[in-house]
Amino acid sequence: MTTAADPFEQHEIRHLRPDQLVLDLDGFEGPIDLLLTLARDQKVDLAKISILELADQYLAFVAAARRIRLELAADYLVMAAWLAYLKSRLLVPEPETVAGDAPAEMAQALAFQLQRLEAMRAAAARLLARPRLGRDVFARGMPELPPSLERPAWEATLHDLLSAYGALKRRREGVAYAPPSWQLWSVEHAIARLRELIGDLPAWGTLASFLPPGLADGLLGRSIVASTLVATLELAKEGRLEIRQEAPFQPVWVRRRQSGDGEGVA
Amino acid sequence: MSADGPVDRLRLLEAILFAAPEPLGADELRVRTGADDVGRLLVELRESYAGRGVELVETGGKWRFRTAPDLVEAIARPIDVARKLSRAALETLAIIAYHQPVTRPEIEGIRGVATSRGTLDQLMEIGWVRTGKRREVPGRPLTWVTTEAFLHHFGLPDLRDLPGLEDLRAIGMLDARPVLAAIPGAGGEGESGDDAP
Amino acid sequence: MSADGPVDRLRLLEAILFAAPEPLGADELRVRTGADDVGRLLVELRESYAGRGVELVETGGKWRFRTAPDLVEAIARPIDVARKLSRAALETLAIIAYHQPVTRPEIEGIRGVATSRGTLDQLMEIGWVRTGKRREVPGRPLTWVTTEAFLHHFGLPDLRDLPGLEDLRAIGMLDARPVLAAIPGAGGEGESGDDAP
Repeated sequence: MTTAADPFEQHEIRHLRPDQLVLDLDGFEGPIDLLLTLARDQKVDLAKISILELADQYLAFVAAARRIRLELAADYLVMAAWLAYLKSRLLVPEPETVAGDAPAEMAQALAFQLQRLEAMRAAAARLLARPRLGRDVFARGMPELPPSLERPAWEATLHDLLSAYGALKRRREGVAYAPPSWQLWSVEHAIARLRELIGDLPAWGTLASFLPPGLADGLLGRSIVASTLVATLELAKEGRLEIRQEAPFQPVWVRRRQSGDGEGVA
Repeated sequence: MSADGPVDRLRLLEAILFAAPEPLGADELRVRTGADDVGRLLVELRESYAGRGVELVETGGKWRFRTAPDLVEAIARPIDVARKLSRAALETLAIIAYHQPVTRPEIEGIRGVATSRGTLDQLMEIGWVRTGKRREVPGRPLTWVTTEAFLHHFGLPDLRDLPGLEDLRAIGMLDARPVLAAIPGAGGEGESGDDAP
Repeated sequence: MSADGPVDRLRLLEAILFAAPEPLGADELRVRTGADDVGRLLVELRESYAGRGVELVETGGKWRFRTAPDLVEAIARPIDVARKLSRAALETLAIIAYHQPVTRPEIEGIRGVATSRGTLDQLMEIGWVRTGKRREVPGRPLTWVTTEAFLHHFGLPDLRDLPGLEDLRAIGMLDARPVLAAIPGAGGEGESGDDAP
């Protein structure tokens, strides 16, 4: 990682001599960067670069680096192996049967990679050479704020929007935890059940005896009691039942309404 | 360093005064331009701006550019005054963004509360939502959709770039509060079933 | 107010631009001056400042006054954004500028190294790059583009005015496709994976 004042400073060639004791690999951002610097050393148009010569330089460099300090990042070694392979293919043309890319194509691809990176570096340098605002050219130092006509600017960020939606979703999930209705004993259910039962029960019976066997505890149980009571009231209103209770909190008695009382039943 | 002739010193003086963050006195200007006759140059510069939209003025011995006083009212400009959107408006906007095209009853269904007419009016006035096609169902209710301005304001290249529910979950915006687990008999399926639209 | 004749509209335009803390687009200037021919007035105003210490320039489709570039040494103040930028950041900036919209894997393919997390963050924080549309390929990676602030800072009227753009295109240097996948560090995998900044 270079943090020099001029970021596009060329790497010093003296760092690159394999026989030089100072080998500053930290100055390079990976093997492509090193290759590009070596290629510049050939002092020819990158389009006419000799990939063979470049491979030799790179391999020599890596060999020297390994002699001096053994630690070398893996990608440098991968590149060395690849270049050694490319070199052997370039030197010894093999029959067509060999699988993989043709050596000339591989060399050309590498040359393009180097040219393209070089072009981008040159482009960056040309960008930096332009007159730049705040460094080379300056905007008005004392902008004047003209009298204003106030206009509301609604301040809402994407973050606000997403949190609002998130909160909404959370709220709805909360609502979903209310007891689902199928766990309650509905009045309709209780009426239907009572209609069936009262036919068999001419005498007075307690309300409790009309409750389903194995009455559940908790909310469901309480809802059964409540629904059944409401159902008796409903059937009494229809003229099918009579209800009696001796005193508050005493058992509720019900029986089928005795026939002969005239009133038709809807 | 260029700037030797009187014209160049005049240009330099002009540039320095333009870029200066505060009014400058003749002494400082003399130092920075290297012009001994800075007083004369200042007068010359002032004259070159006479009758233009900008003028060079001296106040309290210091020089600065300012807009011509007769134009001050004409250059008045709208200043954005930050206002916060209400939560109702944000939620409504979010629902329209995620569920569009969506009708008002659907919005209310999702929010669980009635949406005041003012909320949609406000969003429409800001320019973030507009009405879309009518839904081809009985009553043909209007649908609501978001606008280009909405995308622009929230920095979204496209509606598809609105973060999805998965993204929201990843950011932690869907973290559920502790659930009211104590309701007796309400166990079992954590079914929601109320996916309104 | 007043300001009816062409001279007055020119003065008004000058005053508005001179007073403005930021560059202004022709549309806004048309509204604020009430001049239908604001484009012609802008050109006229620019010409009237030619050769002075201050000039009118158009960058990123917006207009502003600024000091003339040849006076840089005389008024330079020691502020340098680039001093803090690493070579990696500058290279990345150039690649985004010339190849946009470009994905992070493509940037890495061109540079031959992985992009460290801070690089794009830094460029985004300065305000020179932002995310663009997602690329419609498997994985839908985010793309990166430059901002208007980038154009303002480097004094570019338009992206087409990037130095050497046409030449680079002509010789095929703006092809962001990965080269041979086999070249180590050439980013041939085309994998996006973690494009999120």
